[in-house]
Amino acid sequence: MATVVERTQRLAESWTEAPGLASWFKTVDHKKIGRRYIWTASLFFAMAGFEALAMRTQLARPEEGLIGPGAYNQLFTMHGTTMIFLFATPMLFGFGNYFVPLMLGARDMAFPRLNAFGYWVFLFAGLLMNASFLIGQAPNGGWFNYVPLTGPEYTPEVNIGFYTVGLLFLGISTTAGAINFIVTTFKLRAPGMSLNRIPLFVWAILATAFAVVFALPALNADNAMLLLDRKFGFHFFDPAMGGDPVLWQHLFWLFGHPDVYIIVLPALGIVSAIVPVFSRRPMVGYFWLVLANVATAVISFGVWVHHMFAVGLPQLSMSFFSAASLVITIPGGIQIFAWVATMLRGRLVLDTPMLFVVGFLISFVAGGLTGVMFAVVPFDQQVTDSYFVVAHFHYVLFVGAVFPILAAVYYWMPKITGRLLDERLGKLSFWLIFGGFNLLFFPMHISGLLGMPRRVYTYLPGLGWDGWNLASTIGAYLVAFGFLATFVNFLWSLRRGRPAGDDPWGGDSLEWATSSPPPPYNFAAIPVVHSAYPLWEERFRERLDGARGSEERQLAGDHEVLRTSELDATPERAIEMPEETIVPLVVALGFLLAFGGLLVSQYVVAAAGVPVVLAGLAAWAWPRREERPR
Amino acid sequence: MRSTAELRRRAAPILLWFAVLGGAAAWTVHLLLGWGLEEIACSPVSASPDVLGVSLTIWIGALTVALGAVTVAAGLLAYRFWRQTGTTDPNLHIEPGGSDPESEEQVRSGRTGFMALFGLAANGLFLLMIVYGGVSLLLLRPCART
Amino acid sequence: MTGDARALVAPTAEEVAGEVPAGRPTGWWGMVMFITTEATLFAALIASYFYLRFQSTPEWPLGGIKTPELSLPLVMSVILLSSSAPMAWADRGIRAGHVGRLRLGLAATFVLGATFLGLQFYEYVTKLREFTPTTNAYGSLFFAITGFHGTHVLVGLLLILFVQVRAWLGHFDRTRHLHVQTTAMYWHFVDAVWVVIMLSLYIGPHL
Amino acid sequence: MTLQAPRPGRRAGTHTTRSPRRAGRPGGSRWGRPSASRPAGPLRWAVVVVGGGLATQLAGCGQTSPSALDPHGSGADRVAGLWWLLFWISAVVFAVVTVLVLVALARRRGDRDTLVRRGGGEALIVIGGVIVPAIVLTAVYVVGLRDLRALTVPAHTDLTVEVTGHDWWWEVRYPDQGIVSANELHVPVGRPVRLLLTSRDVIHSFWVPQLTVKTDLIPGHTNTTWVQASRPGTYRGQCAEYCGLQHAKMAIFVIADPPDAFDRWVANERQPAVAAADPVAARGRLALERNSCAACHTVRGTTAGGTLGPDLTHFGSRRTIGAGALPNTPGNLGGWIVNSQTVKPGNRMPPQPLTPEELQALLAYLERLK
Repeated sequence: MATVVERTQRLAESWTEAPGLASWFKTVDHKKIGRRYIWTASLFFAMAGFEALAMRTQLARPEEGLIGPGAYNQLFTMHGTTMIFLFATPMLFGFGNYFVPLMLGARDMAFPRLNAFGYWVFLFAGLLMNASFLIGQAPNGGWFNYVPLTGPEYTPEVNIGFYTVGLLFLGISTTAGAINFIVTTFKLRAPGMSLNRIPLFVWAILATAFAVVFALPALNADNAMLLLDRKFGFHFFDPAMGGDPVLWQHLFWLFGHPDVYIIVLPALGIVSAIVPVFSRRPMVGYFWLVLANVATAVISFGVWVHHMFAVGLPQLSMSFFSAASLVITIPGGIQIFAWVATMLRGRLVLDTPMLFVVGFLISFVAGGLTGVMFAVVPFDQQVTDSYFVVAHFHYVLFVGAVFPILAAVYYWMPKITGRLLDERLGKLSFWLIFGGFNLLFFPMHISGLLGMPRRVYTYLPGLGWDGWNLASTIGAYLVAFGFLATFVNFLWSLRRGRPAGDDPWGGDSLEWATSSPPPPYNFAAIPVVHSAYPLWEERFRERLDGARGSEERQLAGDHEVLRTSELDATPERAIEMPEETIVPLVVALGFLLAFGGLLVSQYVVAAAGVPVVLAGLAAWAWPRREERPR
Repeated sequence: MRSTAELRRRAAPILLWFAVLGGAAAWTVHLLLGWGLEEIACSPVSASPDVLGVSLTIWIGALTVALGAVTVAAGLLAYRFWRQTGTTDPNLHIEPGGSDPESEEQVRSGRTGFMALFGLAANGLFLLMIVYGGVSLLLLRPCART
Repeated sequence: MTGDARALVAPTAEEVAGEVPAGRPTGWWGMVMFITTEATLFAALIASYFYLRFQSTPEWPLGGIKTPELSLPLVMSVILLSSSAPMAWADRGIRAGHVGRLRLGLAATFVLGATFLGLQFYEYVTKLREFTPTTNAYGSLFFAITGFHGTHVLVGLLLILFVQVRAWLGHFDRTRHLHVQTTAMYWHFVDAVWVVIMLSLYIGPHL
Repeated sequence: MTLQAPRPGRRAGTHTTRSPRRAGRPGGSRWGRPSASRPAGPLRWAVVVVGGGLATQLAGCGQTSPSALDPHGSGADRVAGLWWLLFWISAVVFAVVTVLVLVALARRRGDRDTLVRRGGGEALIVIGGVIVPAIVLTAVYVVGLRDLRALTVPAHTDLTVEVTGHDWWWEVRYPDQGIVSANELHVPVGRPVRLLLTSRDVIHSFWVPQLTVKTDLIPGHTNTTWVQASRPGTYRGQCAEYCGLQHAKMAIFVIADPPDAFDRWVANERQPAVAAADPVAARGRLALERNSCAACHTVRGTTAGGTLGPDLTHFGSRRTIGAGALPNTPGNLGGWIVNSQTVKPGNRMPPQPLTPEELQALLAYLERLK
């Protein structure tokens, strides 16, 4: 029998990837990939943030001449597109990548190579779309990209090509990530983690991943048809040839509304992870939160027409979607009241992560309430496409995604880096962002009610909009300073931050049962759980400590994970995990060739990508010697 | 009798999934058919507000009743499963000290009860939406537009 | 041993070698989710077809294009659907450890699938004389949907070829045949999609 | 570019009827008032903090905003009522949640060694998250449907107007009266007017917040909506669906006239363009007919018959140039004709290389086209 030290050493050798530059391109470690997602998404966030600042500066005064209409239209298009596709989802998938396996007690994602592939595709697609700025022809049709404005007749330039090709390319990454999350959650949970014991953050990621699997194809079909219209003279959206521009809208919003929840649900999952820890008690209504998560994901597919209430559809059709749009607020309310009940019946610890959660709670309620308003058809018809909508969805998306992400930065970064961020700077950052945010977006409700349409590069004075716009611009700069504070705080913490230890917050879930940062194999012994709060159970701790000294909870092979059953997480067998490899990067590069060639109409280049992809996939599927029959 | 019991045992997982997802499926059908039929009946090329000779009001009314019934059935089934398993929510209390290891049966029963309760609540939400759809039929004329 | 104790000792790869492992493998779930998302994509395309059909003029197909004739598509359907049988037979075969059945079944599936593609090519040549994707929205829909499905058949054929090569290299036996299983799942899916296309694009306009 | 108080001359037309409430205030044009006299942003922000709802209401009654909360039409009236219902429901819910959060913050704090082990507390979720919302939402749903039904296009209207969206202006046709105009829509007060909406190019959206809710103009579709103004006045609207480069400068003015004024307007508008009586105007007319103006614009009664741009037959009576981009003054018009791209970059009208004499004559002629 090997000693504990020897076993741990063998595990470390088996899971640690070789140092050096080559390994940097070959990694399949979910933690490294998760970190890359977070970093890359932060970069895109900064870009989209600066785009927003530029727009707010232009709108500070009426008839401002800082930015012309052409540039402004590119800015607001790329701001929305980047925030939604290149920041929010990848950022949350990044946290998911890092923490889902840890929270499940697993050593990696189910498909580590697919995971690496997903990151590379995300990176390439994001760079491809933003490369459009280099030639001054960024997408300019809005993130919703309505035809016929974006069709071959009215925007023949390459701007929209970056949008359609870029999003089709990016869709591969998002779909791959979603499938990976689903299978990981189904099959790699720690023994004992039956459906009713899965951490709420993982539930949120699971519901989100399912939503991606069903929602993204609608966007892909839409973009593929637009691509065919634009490049090859098809007529899907051309009313003169039997097509219909409204078809674009249906498919777009069939994706687009679930996508709102694809962004918000995992972020709400972060809130559900933080609230119990900082209320020092189990969540009141674990069941209700799971219900809310899943119900929201399902109902989100039946509300898309509320983006189209002004299109002139029959009233009865609209009423069905109005009904769903109203009822979907019930799961939202359930979550709010579950968090509040937990806070009321716990003992709060008001550290920075919780401060962001409290700020989130109050502001998110406002966004939810205006959401109810948009479900009511006549009111929606009055204020849709006005600044009231801009206010509403920033109260939902900025508050619903960015506040929880900031909370997660303060809550989880210590696990990732091993060091705590500074509390005072964190609180300063919170107050700047919280105050600045409300100054930025609350006035937009009013300018919208006063008749100001959205997506305008300027406006005339004397319509009652001037003061509200100036207030918004001031708020935007406050928010920017708030982000700067957190960024400085993070950099400072890397060197000077207080060491976090395994469990700085007294956490409840499995990521706190290992060191900070975790070893490459995450857990030496496979944990066994009995509730959704394993670390708060003494029996769990006793056993984990015991298991470290014995061999019984350790897999025989080193580079293995334990596969368990879908519903009750009973152990099935150990499975060997793949080693680091360059293949995912090669396949991603093959796709880059194919999509890049398509974008610039160099079809030889595009065709050259296909054999690269096929060869890469063949190498991917080829079994190692020890995996073949003897 | 043994064969009945055997049948029941085999049907149980399928029935449980119906109890969990029945309402969601019914609502999806209600929404897509209701919307699709109205799009067809009220399209600019349609002569009258009916589909296959049956008026839209009857279509949607019948859909509401039938799919509402499916949802209620799923809810009742969920209630039965829930009663059978009882509430064994492991997340309500944190055990202060160590206890005996759980049996697989305990884990499964807790999970089944959880799913059943989920079905019960979810079917309620979906029923609400289907009923709302029926209510709109009382207030709005088919094919009327703003 | 209590249930919990059983949970503590996880079986190793060596221990389960030689017996069929319990439970669904991760790869199986991966393929199920991939097929789910692909099926949704086809659903979106077919829904677009019906949307444009019912939104535009009562005339369908548009612009005087003839209603698709059915004899060739019916032959194609028979060929493609019958190809699922040897695929299932091959899949069952390798589960019982018969590598020969696997090779033979894959070969038969490949021949049938390739015949289908050949017929579709012939159909395209005939149709393109009458109308093209740029004729009108009907032409766009017809060629985009059938072409997208044809691409899937082609990918399926490449997969079958790949699995065939690996079958000859001895990569599969009674316990190791995940890629045979997932390829079979994909192939059956492609066949099922054809049924929907047949019903909506070919038979639909006759109703 | 000047967007100051209106020139006196603009008010001379018979159709420039101001609402009685505004008549007493000087400089009260709906679209041209300097912003300096209003309090600055931060000050307003303070008002918002005190009471957002109240501030909204005040701003809504401000004299120049096309505010949805200052309704002068039956559709907008309904929706404004709906807004206040939704607003007060929201205010109560927001207050309840905020108070609960504050109570939680004010209560006992813990530290990382604290752990509350007991369960319970789900009643708040069931009541606050399920039962109360279900009741409130049902009520909101039914009220919403009732108001939706009230917005249904009336079966019979006396007047039908076709509004067609173009990049970036509005074509307005009265098919029964034989009137073609642009960017201004005259309606009789108190009578429902049916609007048939479509687009010549991309999707636009018709939105006059004070009159009724918005409806999209979609190529290949004809949407129907209706307006019924309750008071005479000029109501500003603006394209609400992003339509490309100059989406920001695509305004439309709905002018609600008392019945007799409306009839006079119709009678005048049906006439072809006034004859060019004096020599300057005659030269202007020649300039219009001979230069590229005529390729895009129609002036009935002349040989100018282009249909790409707005009909100019009664251009002199319109309030603005370029769909609300500038007030219609000779100075502005001259600048616009010489190079409209500086005012509204990207619009479809190319710079016009006219001699100064031609330009002066053209301005004189156009100003006369009342």
